[in-house]
Amino acid sequence: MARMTVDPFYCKGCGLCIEACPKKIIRLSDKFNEKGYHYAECFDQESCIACKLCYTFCPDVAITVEK
Amino acid sequence: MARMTVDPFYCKGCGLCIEACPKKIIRLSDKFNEKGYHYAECFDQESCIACKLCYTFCPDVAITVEK
Amino acid sequence: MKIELICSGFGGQGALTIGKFLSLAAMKEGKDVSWLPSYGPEMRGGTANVAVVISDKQIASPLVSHPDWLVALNKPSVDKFGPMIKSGGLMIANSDMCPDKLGREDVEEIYAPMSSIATEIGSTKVLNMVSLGVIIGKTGLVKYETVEKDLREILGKKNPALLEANLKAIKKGKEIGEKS
Amino acid sequence: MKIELICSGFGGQGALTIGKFLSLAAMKEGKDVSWLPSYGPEMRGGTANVAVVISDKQIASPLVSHPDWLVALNKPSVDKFGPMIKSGGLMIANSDMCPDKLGREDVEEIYAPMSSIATEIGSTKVLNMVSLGVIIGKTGLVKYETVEKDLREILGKKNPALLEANLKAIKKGKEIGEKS
Amino acid sequence: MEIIATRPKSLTKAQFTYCPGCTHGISHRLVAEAMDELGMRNKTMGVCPVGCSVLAYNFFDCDMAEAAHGRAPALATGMKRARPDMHVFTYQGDGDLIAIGTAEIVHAANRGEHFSVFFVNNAIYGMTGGQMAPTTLPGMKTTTSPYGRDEKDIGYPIRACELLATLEAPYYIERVSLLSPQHVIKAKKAVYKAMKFNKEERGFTFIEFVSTCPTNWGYEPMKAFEWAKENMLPFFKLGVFKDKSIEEEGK
Amino acid sequence: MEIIATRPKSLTKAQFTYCPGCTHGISHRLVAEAMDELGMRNKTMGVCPVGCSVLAYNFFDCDMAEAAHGRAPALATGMKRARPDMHVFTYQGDGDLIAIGTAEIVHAANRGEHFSVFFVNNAIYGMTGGQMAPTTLPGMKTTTSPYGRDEKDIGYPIRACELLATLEAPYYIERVSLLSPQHVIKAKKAVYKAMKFNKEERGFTFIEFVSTCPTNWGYEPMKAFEWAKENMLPFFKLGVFKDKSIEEEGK
Amino acid sequence: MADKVLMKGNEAIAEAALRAGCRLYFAYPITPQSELIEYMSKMMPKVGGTFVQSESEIAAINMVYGASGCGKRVMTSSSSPGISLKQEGISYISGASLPAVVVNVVRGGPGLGDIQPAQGDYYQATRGGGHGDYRNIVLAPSTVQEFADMAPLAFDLADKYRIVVLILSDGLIGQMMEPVEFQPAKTEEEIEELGKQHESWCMHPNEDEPNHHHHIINSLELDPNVLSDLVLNLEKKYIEIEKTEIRFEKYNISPDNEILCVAYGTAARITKSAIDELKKEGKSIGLIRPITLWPFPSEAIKQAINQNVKKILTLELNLGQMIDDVRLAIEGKLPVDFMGRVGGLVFSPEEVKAKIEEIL
Amino acid sequence: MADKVLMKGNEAIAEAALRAGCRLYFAYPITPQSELIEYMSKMMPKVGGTFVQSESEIAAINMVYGASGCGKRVMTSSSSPGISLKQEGISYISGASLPAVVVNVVRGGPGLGDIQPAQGDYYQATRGGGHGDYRNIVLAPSTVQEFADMAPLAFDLADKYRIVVLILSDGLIGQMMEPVEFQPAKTEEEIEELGKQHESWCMHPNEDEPNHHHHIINSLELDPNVLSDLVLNLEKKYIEIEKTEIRFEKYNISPDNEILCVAYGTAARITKSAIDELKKEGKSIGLIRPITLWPFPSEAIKQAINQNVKKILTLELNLGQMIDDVRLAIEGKLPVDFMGRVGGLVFSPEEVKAKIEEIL
Ligand SMILES: Cc1ncc(C[n+]2csc(CCOP(=O)(O)OP(=O)(O)O)c2C)c(N)n1
Ligand SMILES: Cc1ncc(C[n+]2csc(CCOP(=O)(O)OP(=O)(O)O)c2C)c(N)n1
Ligand code: SF4
Ligand code: SF4
Ligand code: SF4
Ligand code: SF4
Ligand code: SF4
Ligand code: SF4
Ligand SMILES: [Mg+2]
Ligand SMILES: [Mg+2]
Repeated sequence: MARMTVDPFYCKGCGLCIEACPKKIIRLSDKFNEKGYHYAECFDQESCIACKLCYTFCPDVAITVEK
Repeated sequence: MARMTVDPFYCKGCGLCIEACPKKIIRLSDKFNEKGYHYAECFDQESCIACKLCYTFCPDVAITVEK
Repeated sequence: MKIELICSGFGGQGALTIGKFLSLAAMKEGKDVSWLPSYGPEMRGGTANVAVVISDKQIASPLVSHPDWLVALNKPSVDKFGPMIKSGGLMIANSDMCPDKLGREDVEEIYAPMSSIATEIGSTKVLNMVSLGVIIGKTGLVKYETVEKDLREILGKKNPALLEANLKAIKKGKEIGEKS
Repeated sequence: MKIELICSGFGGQGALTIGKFLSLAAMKEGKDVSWLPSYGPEMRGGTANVAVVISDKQIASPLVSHPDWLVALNKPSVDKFGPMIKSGGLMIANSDMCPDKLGREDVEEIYAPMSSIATEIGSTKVLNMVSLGVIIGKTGLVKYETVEKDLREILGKKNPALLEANLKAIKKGKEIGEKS
Repeated sequence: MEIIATRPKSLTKAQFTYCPGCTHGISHRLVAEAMDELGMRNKTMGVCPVGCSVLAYNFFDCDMAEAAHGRAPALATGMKRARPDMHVFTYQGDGDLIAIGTAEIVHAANRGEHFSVFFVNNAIYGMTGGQMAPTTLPGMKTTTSPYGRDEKDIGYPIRACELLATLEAPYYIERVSLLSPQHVIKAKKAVYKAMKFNKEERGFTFIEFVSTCPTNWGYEPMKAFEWAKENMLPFFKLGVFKDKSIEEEGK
Repeated sequence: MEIIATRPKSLTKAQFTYCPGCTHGISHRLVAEAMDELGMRNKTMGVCPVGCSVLAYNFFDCDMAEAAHGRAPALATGMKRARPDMHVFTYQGDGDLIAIGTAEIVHAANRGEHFSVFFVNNAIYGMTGGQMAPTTLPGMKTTTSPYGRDEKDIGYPIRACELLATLEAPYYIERVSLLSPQHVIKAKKAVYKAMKFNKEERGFTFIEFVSTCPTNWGYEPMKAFEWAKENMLPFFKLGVFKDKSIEEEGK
Repeated sequence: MADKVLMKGNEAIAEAALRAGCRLYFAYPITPQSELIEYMSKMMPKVGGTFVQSESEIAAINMVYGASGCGKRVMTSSSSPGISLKQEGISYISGASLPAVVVNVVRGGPGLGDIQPAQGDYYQATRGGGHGDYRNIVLAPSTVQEFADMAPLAFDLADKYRIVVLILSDGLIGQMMEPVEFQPAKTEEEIEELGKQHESWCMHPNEDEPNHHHHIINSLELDPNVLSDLVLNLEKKYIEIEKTEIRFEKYNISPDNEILCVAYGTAARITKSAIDELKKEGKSIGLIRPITLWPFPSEAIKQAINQNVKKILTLELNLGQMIDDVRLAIEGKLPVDFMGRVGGLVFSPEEVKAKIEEIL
Repeated sequence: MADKVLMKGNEAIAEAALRAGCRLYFAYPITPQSELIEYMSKMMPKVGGTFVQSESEIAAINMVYGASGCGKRVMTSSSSPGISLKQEGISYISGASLPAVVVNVVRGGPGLGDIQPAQGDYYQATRGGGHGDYRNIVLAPSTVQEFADMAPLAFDLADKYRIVVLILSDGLIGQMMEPVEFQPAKTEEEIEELGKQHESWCMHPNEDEPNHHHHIINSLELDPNVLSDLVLNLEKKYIEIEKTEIRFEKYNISPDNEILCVAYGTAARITKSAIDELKKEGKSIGLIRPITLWPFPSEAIKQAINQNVKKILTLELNLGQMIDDVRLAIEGKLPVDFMGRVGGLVFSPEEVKAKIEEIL
């Protein structure tokens, strides 16, 4: 079991994690964060394989991956 | 026939021409020039082969070679 | 006559451009104008604003601490500059992004759904032009025709589609302004 | 007591060193001293000179425009500084390289064949020390012993041969000075 | 469940001030991770450049100095010489490092100063609004090369790694890129290596990151990566240009 | 009888102010001869460095400008850009060119500026009295490396030709020496070639002269040559580092 | 074209320089000056001129040095830290008696500071931040129009006196847009002609004997006696400039002025607003606005002091620099008060008004 | 060792700096300062310190910036053109409130000028050749002894105020030998201790939470309100220094002075000679010799003016720079005369005497 979480405080909605994820389980939320960005979220934690590629590519170090 | 002459005005008596000359026909004069240097002179014009090596090596461009 | 105004919004919303077209038109109509932007890294992501002064005499200071009018394209702009508006002044705000009223009794407030109107027209980019229209309609500071002429000169050949969208937006705004 | 002197010669003749050992000895003997060299590219090939002031009071200006004494190791030095010597002053010149007399009636001139003496001693390098000796012998400005001590400290271990040559040269000069 | 990836301790809690999708953030993280992994944070001093990363002192949670434009290697020299017991790195952009700071980087490298340089090559002056950099590609339009960089008039981009590799002293020089997660994984290894050599006092280490500037290039972040792969990588070849550890360790 | 060798017209009548046996004089003559032979004197502007050759404007009989220390390539850039119809060269020492002036030479070369650089590498700061230069050899004693240059502390000498040859734009880069009449004959060809390319507007040309400084090295001129042959030539290898004419002319 | 256009100060000075015959421009980007370099990069190729983005500010000023030695109208620009880097070069250009125009769009300092408008470089500009005895003519614009007008003026002065003319602007004037009217552009023939005025000394194509010349551009002279003469010649030039080139504006100067303000550039504009307000309230405040900061309008300030004037108020966007020159001008005749802002802050007309009321 | 040694000024300041605990020195050669760097290159390794011959003056001042950020006593030196190149760095160090010592052995300018002694860098030194509002403490020695004594003083002041202290010497004081007595050398422990005073702000090894700190050395602050506070804090420091750190020498000051001379450094020495001569002739001339050029001893000059003093004579080896400060000090109370030499020339005592006699 694995879990990927995005801290909306850091996320700028650049979408790089979405591109990086091999499982394609990340999307931008409908919601805004304080800075007005649609932040990323994992919509299918079950499928996460904890490959950390999202974390690796995230320029705002907004992602935490657990396993 | 060839001729090598040194202009004492320019010569600083460094002796490079003496080293350069394959015929070994250059020496420093006993006389001083205005700056107090013993300037170079050719003591055997007859033997000069106009190879220009003295001119080539003279750092003060004091030498004229004629042929 | 001397009007000092501030146009403010997110970087990218085109607040500076509102000021530019106002100044340009006013200049063409014989006024002295000054246009002073906030600049530098604060623009990146943050709010961008411009201070515009329009006067029929020579303008000494281009700084505007207490605007006669405020054009606010987003909430932070209302928060930041709303309290500074001169008593008897005017605020024109984008109701789509400014949920709360300023609530000053001494200031007239005009709210227009600029984002919605722009989306309707088909280009979110032109939301700033709506506010420009509101100013024209409400205050008559500059003539619509002058602005249209400037826009035609600048955009006419390069981007006729954008030109039309811009003009539509201004007209829409003007209507709102005239009615307020 | 305040003596201002200039030591001058070709670069390499050691005019600056004369001044240095004089100053050093005078300092050891409780005087205030200043040693101000000419410096920079002019030294390359050209003449080098140093202005030395020795006084029993604090020295204000280290500049010497009109020396009490001149030590001239070559002709250009005589030409340049000879006319500047104060009336009643003294010139000590290297007769080997200063063919013409200064010819001032108000200045005492001592000529010593410094180059020859140095060659005799076996090191052309010590010609400057001859002049140092002449000063000591003639004027008693500093004591021979003080200079010897300094020289021993500086050269003693590093170069005993040079030390001996130096001392010989000074003594030789001293004799000449005492006789003049 | 255990956290297997999260913000390194060597980063502060501050939000980066970079544009969305800007690679400065990635290279920051790599440097911070290396500090964490090598346990160096408490003995490390970093130097920020003048450039978009000018505020990096707010992001790296170690002691930091802000240099004058281009002079980071000189500051780092002073710092390392003053505190040989600490580890030093500079973080510099392409304008900073190979335009105004050319002399400083060449000579710090040539002296073999014992610090690491992290060089973010985004082919443009990001902070000042997209002017031409010494690494701007031929034909590339910027605000000061509005007709495209004319290599006949102002020359070709400078390749810093190749240039510095002509010097004797540098210990380790590698060019990596940040243009895909796979590239980042490789880059991470290089950064770690550089900081490890740094910790071990082996000498001067230099990592160039082929990066992007979506904002001033005028591309969305992903498009910027594609553009960089197509245009920058052919000119700025990835690879190790110097690695003295290979001889030293005989591998 | 006919004069077959005498002072070139492109030299003034002034005596050089260099020390006896100093190679600055030889390189001056080579540049002047090239100007004579190519008939360039009336359309040439030279730039002097700060260094022993600071007074070269008194020696070259063409228009001359005196640069700030290290900035000759920047001056030359301004001059050539202002007067594209004229030919420009700089004449620089090692301290001038590859210490304080590192950024200027790298960038002028990188832009491929259309001028020639004559670089006198004597491994020392001559004018200021023999301090260490960026080209001072390991172990060599100077007034600021009194215990010998410690390459572990301050690095190895910089090889300017190799460094500049990593750039795309330079047209012709060669290192020659002035350590014997034979070397000088070779050097003359290189100088001529550089000035010819200059006249033909081919691009940036760069000649390094491995030279001597008898005064500050503390050797007699001939001994200085021997020392240089033994010590400098192994480190500063003579040769052509770049010559685009070969491709261009298909030879 | 005598039509007014709406333009940023940075762009207006660039356009005006081109019209004044500037065909060589070398610079390095820096905020808040970058629009100037960007404008030049766009327009220089169109007028057949040369723009080189140099590797640094140092390279830029030395490129200027080289180009100016060829007698051409040449310019560079930067903002505060970049201008500091140019000091050695400016000293050289001054020592070599070359004409050049340098624009400083001042920002907040010291150090990296910030990028907001400031006047903290007054000392550097007027006292020579470089080494040795030299002076630059310093022009301080207070509107975009004036900024633009200073380009032809600066080039003319530079050419006339073979001197560096520094235009000391700031981030506010550089970044703001105002209507501006340009002088007609010089034709290529006129520009050619301008170059010819320098033919007696500048580097240019040569002839064979007997007309062969050998022009030397330099600031070195190892003989102190000769160098002294050269510097004394510079001094003569400076004295001449002090006699003839002082420029200033009088604003609301009248016999009933109670306070005399002295301010330049942006600070002066804001002061004018305050003076206008106070006038409405019946208070008479005069302003001398130096347009040339060097030579400084000392005489004008002295003359503006009348019996009613109780105080002088110097207003600057710094800790107080021009105040030295004001004090020197009035020689202790009156107390000199100061109002300043630093760090890129700009005082508002209201604040100035309050200050004046306080000291009235 | 309290014995006197005979030493060149350049070497004496180097030795004194080492004794004062300077263990880091970065510089680039230039005449007439090179003996300083040569002495350091020889002695630094012996005391376990660091000397790096930097690639340029710019690199040197930025190495100083880095080392000073670590709280260490660090120095650089140069001569005029090299000091111009350091202006940006000095502005940064000042903006970052770091201690540092900079020595300028002034030569003739402007430009490349010559290498003879001069005082043409007074403006640059006292007004800040760099950008923005900042001040450096400026010390001007007039003997080799004083030059040496200024090293410990400079480091102490730099540490105390976290400020750049500039020692403004010249080629004459740098090149001449005079007897000099050194203060005892600080021990390694004392030097260590000195560093500790800066631990609250400087970069140094760190700890883990909760005591983890994060020291930042910088001069950047993008928010003008915050930057303004920083600059106003600098100003407070400057005001404090103006109150407490003024240093000057009174020479022959007495109630019957007819002329009051003001001169510093080399010019002051020569003036003293002239005053001594005139004293013999029964003429009473006083001299105020500023030792700190900034802060400037204005009050001392004012106080030295008595009823007999008819004129002030400012003597400088330049076109007249300190004269501004003299004029500012006396606020128009007396005419201020000037005697100067430029280009590396130095007036002789006889010439000064003649000048004084002329204006008496
Ligand atoms: C002396 C000086 N010159 C110029 C500047 C302006 N400036 C600030 S950042 C910068 C360039 C930044 O580009 P780069 O180094 O590539 O970093 P990036 O922003 O792209 O990461 C410039 C020119 C300055 N601050 N100081
Ligand atoms: C800005 C500046 N820094 C330093 C100097 C002093 N300086 C004059 S020449 C020189 C070095 C000369 O060495 P090099 O370039 O090798 O020429 P060489 O004399 O050996 O021919 C130096 C450091 C200077 N004039 N200006
Ligand atoms: S860890 Fe891998 S699988 Fe999980 S969300 Fe991130 S990229 Fe996708
Ligand atoms: S990569 Fe990071 S910043 Fe970008 S959208 Fe994903 S979580 Fe947010
Ligand atoms: S080489 Fe030239 S300078 Fe040297 S001795 Fe011969 S002629 Fe004279
Ligand atoms: S030309 Fe040749 S042979 Fe004749 S003197 Fe010169 S070197 Fe000797
Ligand atoms: S401007 Fe470019 S480099 Fe700077 S933060 Fe934005 S994307 Fe990154
Ligand atoms: S010092 Fe050296 S380089 Fe300079 S002229 Fe003398 S020998 Fe030549
Ligand atoms: Mg960049
Ligand atoms: Mg050299």
